Amino acid sequence: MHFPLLSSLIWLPVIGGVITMMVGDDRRANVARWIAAIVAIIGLLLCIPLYANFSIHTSAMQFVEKITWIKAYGVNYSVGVDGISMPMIILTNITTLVVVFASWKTIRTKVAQYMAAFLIMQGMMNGVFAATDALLFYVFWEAMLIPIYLSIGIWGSSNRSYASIKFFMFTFFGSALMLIAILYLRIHTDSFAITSFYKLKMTMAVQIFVFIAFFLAFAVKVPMWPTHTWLPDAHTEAPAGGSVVLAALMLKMGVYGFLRFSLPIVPNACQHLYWFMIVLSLIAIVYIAYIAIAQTDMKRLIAYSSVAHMGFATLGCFMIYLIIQHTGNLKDAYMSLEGGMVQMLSHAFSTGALFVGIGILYDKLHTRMIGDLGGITAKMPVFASLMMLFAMANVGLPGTSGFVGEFMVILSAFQGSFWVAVIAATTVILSACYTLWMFKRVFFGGITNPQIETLTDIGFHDKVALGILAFMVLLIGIYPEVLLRVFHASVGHLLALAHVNKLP
Amino acid sequence: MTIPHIIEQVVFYFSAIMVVISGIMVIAQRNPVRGALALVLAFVFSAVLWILLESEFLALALIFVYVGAVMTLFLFVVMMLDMDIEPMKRNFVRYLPIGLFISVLVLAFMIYVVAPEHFGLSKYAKPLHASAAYSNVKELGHVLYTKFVYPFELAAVLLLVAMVSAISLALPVVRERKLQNPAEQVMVKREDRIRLVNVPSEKRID
Amino acid sequence: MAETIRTLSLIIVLAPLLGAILAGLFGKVLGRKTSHRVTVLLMFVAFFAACWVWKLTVLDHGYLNSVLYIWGESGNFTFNIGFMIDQLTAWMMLLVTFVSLLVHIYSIGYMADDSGYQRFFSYVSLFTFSMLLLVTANNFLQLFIGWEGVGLVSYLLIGFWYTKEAAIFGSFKAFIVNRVGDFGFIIGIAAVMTYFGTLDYTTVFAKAPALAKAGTVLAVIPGAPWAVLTFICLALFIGAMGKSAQMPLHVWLPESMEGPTPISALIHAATMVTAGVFMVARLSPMFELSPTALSVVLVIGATGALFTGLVAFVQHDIKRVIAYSTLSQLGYMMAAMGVSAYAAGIFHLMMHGCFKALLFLAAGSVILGMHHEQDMRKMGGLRKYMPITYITFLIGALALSAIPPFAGYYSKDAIIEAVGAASNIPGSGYAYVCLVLGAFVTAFYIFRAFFLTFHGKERFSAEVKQHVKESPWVVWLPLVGLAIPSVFAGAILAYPLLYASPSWFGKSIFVAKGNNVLATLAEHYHGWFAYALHSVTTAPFWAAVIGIVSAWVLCLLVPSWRDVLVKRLSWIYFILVKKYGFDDFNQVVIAHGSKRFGEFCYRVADAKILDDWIINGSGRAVRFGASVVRRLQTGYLYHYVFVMILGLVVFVGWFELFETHSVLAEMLKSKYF
Amino acid sequence: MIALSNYLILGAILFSLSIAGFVLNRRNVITLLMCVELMLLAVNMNFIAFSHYLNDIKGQVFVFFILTVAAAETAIGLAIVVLLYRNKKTIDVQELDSLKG
Repeated sequence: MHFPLLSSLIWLPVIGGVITMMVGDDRRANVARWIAAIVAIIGLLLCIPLYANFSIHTSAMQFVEKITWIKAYGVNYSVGVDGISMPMIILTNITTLVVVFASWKTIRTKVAQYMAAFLIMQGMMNGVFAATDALLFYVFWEAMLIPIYLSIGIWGSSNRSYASIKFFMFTFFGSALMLIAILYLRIHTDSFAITSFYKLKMTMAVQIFVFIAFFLAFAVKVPMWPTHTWLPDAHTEAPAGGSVVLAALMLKMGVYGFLRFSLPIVPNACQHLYWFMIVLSLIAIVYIAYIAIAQTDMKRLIAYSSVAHMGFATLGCFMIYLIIQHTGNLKDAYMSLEGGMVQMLSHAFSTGALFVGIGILYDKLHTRMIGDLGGITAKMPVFASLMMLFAMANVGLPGTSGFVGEFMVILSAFQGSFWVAVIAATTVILSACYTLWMFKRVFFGGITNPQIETLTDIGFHDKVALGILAFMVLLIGIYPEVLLRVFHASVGHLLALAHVNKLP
Repeated sequence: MTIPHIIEQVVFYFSAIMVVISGIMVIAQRNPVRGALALVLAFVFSAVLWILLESEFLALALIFVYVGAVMTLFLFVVMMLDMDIEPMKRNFVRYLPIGLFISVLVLAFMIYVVAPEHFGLSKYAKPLHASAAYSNVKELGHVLYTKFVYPFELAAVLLLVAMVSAISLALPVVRERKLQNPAEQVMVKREDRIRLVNVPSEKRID
Repeated sequence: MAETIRTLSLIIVLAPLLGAILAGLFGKVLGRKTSHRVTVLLMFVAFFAACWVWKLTVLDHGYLNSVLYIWGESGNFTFNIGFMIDQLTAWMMLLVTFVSLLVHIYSIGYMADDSGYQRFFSYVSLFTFSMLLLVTANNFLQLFIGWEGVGLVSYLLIGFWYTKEAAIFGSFKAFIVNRVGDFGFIIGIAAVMTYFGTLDYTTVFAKAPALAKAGTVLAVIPGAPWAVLTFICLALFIGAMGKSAQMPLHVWLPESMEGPTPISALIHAATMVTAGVFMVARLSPMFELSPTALSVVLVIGATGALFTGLVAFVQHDIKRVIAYSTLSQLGYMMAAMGVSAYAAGIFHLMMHGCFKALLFLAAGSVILGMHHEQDMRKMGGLRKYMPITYITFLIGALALSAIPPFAGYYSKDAIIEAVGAASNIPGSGYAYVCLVLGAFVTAFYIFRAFFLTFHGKERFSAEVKQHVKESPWVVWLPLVGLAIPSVFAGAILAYPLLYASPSWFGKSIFVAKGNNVLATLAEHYHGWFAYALHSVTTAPFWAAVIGIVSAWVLCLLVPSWRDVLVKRLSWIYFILVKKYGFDDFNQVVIAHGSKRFGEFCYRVADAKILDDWIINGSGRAVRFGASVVRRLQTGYLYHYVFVMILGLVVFVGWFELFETHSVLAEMLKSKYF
Repeated sequence: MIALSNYLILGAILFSLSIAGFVLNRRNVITLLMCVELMLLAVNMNFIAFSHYLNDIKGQVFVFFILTVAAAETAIGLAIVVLLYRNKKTIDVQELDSLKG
């Protein structure tokens, strides 16, 4: 019996969150902050053995733990990670630490509850990515909604109740259908283990229904056009930490779901409907980018750019069918899938950092409107330099993480179809347009607003938060193999599963 | 037909008719005190029927617990609440047809189901009377404390909870201390504290 | 030897990066003086190492192609970071480190009183690093990384004075236009990956002929297949057009002049903008296989060479004149690429790097002397105040106008003759005419600028006059440093680079058998002096002379003719002032159009139809339905009970009356009853 | 001999009487509670009859628990009625419509 690493990663933050909540009063806000920081740091430290002891040569689940949970229905508390979920868990823990530090100064009311919400969310997120039992997955998936819903509803800005309800309705609508699909699969396999779902043979009609049920759950989370409209509202109203978690983690759950459920469980339906997913991804990449150009609110702009960037992740996931159809070689499709996954992680870092930055500005200036700002570089040079780095990562400049995913997806898309690659590559221009346009207006130019005159540069905690993200952005940008090597075995396994003929 | 059987039938039909009559009185009485008393009557005759069915313990429990405790509680409450009975009479006639219709419909269905062709003597003969040594209390106690001991304990807990909640619900809240409410103090608006009064100026005294 | 080259290359590439990190992250701690000392020292180290590498490769025929580390691996594909050091790379490294070193030194004086001093040095060093990454690449990925890296630093440096509206607009425009080029570039790389399965130069080059022979086609539009190599070359060339500012993606370069002048010299004249030219030369084994692509390169290059030069006629800003001149010269280089005279193009690139940097730095010296005044109409007669600047500017102007025996003559004349000799390529006739006319245009605009600045009446105010003086030594030293190669390098290097066989480029440039125009020219080359004398019999020389003379006439002798000309040819003047309408077109149609389209998408499609009608609409529909159904909720207990009972009755009735195998019937049959 | 169906029919009559009570009663909540008691009585009657005729003690155990629950329900129900009266000064069902949508 080895040390239950994954369970610690799931439950330690939850316990930490409960302890933080018990601190209660805002008079002891600093105590709450420090407890939260310590718990988050322990979470991150636990990731070190996770990465170090992870074997990159196998696609099997590692660090497996299995306890019977509800015997009568065959539900197990079973967790484990493979090359797809392990990076996501590390991402979760990094993000939480960033959120704790980024919220250190900006959150002043109900601090303990705020920190607790994010710690509990961290635990739930780890659970989502580690669960190998479908019902356990579903439980974590839904449980995680509660803290984020509360964080928008309580610490959000003026229109928060609309945004939080909209967010909740959207995501819940999708996941209800997912539950139906899971139950259907459970009835026919007699087991809740996700791996047993992989073996179930289904007719095409059934596969398509299961696909649609999963699709709605995951597409809302990603979010894919046209289910994306909750995202700008949720981002705009959420506090900085909430935005970071939304962008960095929540959206990833959608793509993770596609990888874990849709592709291996209903491969024939995916093969049948891949063009549909590709079209939606391309719409997200181009159309949403144009929408981002028209934004006047920084958070909204970044939110739309998230949708566009996640379009690459989904494109990478479903491009595999087109590539293999074209070249007939499974190995050619690796790059597409891995590119999509790198894009997911890199988007988490760059967009998360941009949201932290906007949160800092909002805290100081109480506006998110691009038109109200200008010339911030003069007053906050360190902050501006860091933001420039993240903006460039958002643009997809080589040397930053944003480049790796886009590059790999475009390159592999070309193997499948010339026009898909061309349309996807327009992001090279469009992302530069909206990101740098915003950057130019906010950070450069003369000081337009007397309040900006009074600004001072960011403090220690913000530097830590942004510094962690900057390190990750550069690390993945300069040496992506550190990430890619983790993927290979699992991606190969997934690709094989995604091409099994499961028609009876 | 032997004598005991005739007695049994007489007792059954008499009690059954009395139960039905007192049931009608329960729903038709305008005065709730009388209604409660009618209900007591229904319970008493039900107990008779249950004894006929050889479940002595429950029959007695019905009298002790229901008539003795629960119905007394009802009467207490009815009398404690000072209700005027007069306005409550209205609309009784108006709803009578629909009420009768529904209840007759339900009754018809039920009798259709439990009619003698399904549950008659030809199907279920009356079981033999128990021997004199048979003790219903002992028999019931035996299963209650062995097989059904967990539900029994739960029932006990349920009663406790019911008692606590009834007390806490009905206990009048007495504000003994004068407390500050900081939230209220902070949220106070100007209008809550200041009232501008337009005082007419006094007439000049010439 | 390979090991030495590898070590040296690492030093060359990493020294500027180290400088950038030191000056950038620790600039505050180090202070101004230490910052510039550190970066200059590291730059000098890089330059020295570059010289050494030059010796090892060009003279000793060393060669290196090695992988530094595996950047990423995915399925069948491997991405490396590695060096390919051959003669072409060595020359480029030499040029880049040389100009960069001088610009570093120059900036000590030029940026002396700027508040962003350390930041500036950090950027310049970072730029050098990226540029070196670009030229040392042994694969397309690293090429692209360097390519984007220089783009980024260019963006940062154009917008260096970030409070200046024109500067940040210029930087934004530069980045976006470059991105348009990168769009083509990345598609080209994707095509390379798809058809070659790797991004490493050597493998790609080795496989290219087979691919060309196989006649693989790519159906871009169904029914109109393209040869794959042509497609790849053209897509990559779009990237080159962006970076090397070829028409119609040239619009960003004039705007980039809003940056500090040393930057204009280093990035927007000597090095970065020539990256496209370098790329085409580097990829010569691919371009050689696609005559279509070469023709396109030739025509676009030649068009740029003439027409952008013309715009310089009507510019008043001294830096803009030189910027348009850069555009024009880049056109020459591209034209050389188009006729497979890669060596001539690269040779011109290097010479141009020297004399154009010289011109920019000299212009910067003038601007510094005039206290950041760039309008030539407010200059004049500076000759006696700034003698060193005057002479060096003159040398640069002569070199640019290709007057023998200055450096520009040997490179530019070779290009024009090569284009003239390569009559078999479609478009070469048109290109030749453009280039010869271009020689006149070049000479005219640069001497117009020269006369307006240094000769004639002093048109500046008395206040300025008081402190006009020669710039400090850190400023003029680099001028001299650049003036020396501008005079002599052409004569010295022409033979070994262009006509010798094997030339100093060795095998780093590939020219197909039938395309070798330089070999035909070599037959007529008999030493540098004879070649210089030979000039009097050629059209370009006389075109240049006429250009100089007419500039003299119009600027100094009879200035009134200028106004007559403007009046007579007012429509041409209008077109030139409007720069052929590219800027207006971009601004109105593309920039505005995109914004309008985006707003339409947002306000109508997204916010109105999707969000308001469909999503909030479904919410409203539920609310409306609820408001109707709500009336059932009377709040009366007996209503609820009534409905409950009714439901029970209906339920039981349903089973009893309509279901033949009703649940109750089943129950009745079961063993309990 | 009394057939099982007689007891069941008596239970049914009691049950439908209490239903009629629910529908007809527009008066006070207490009468409603009494109707509930009547309904439970009907149910209990069935249980005991079945228990007797099938000779299975479990039916009586059920009745035992139903009595327990009914007692608890009455206690809480009456407490609520008292509370209701204290707050609203009425227990007239026609005036208790705070659930109105």
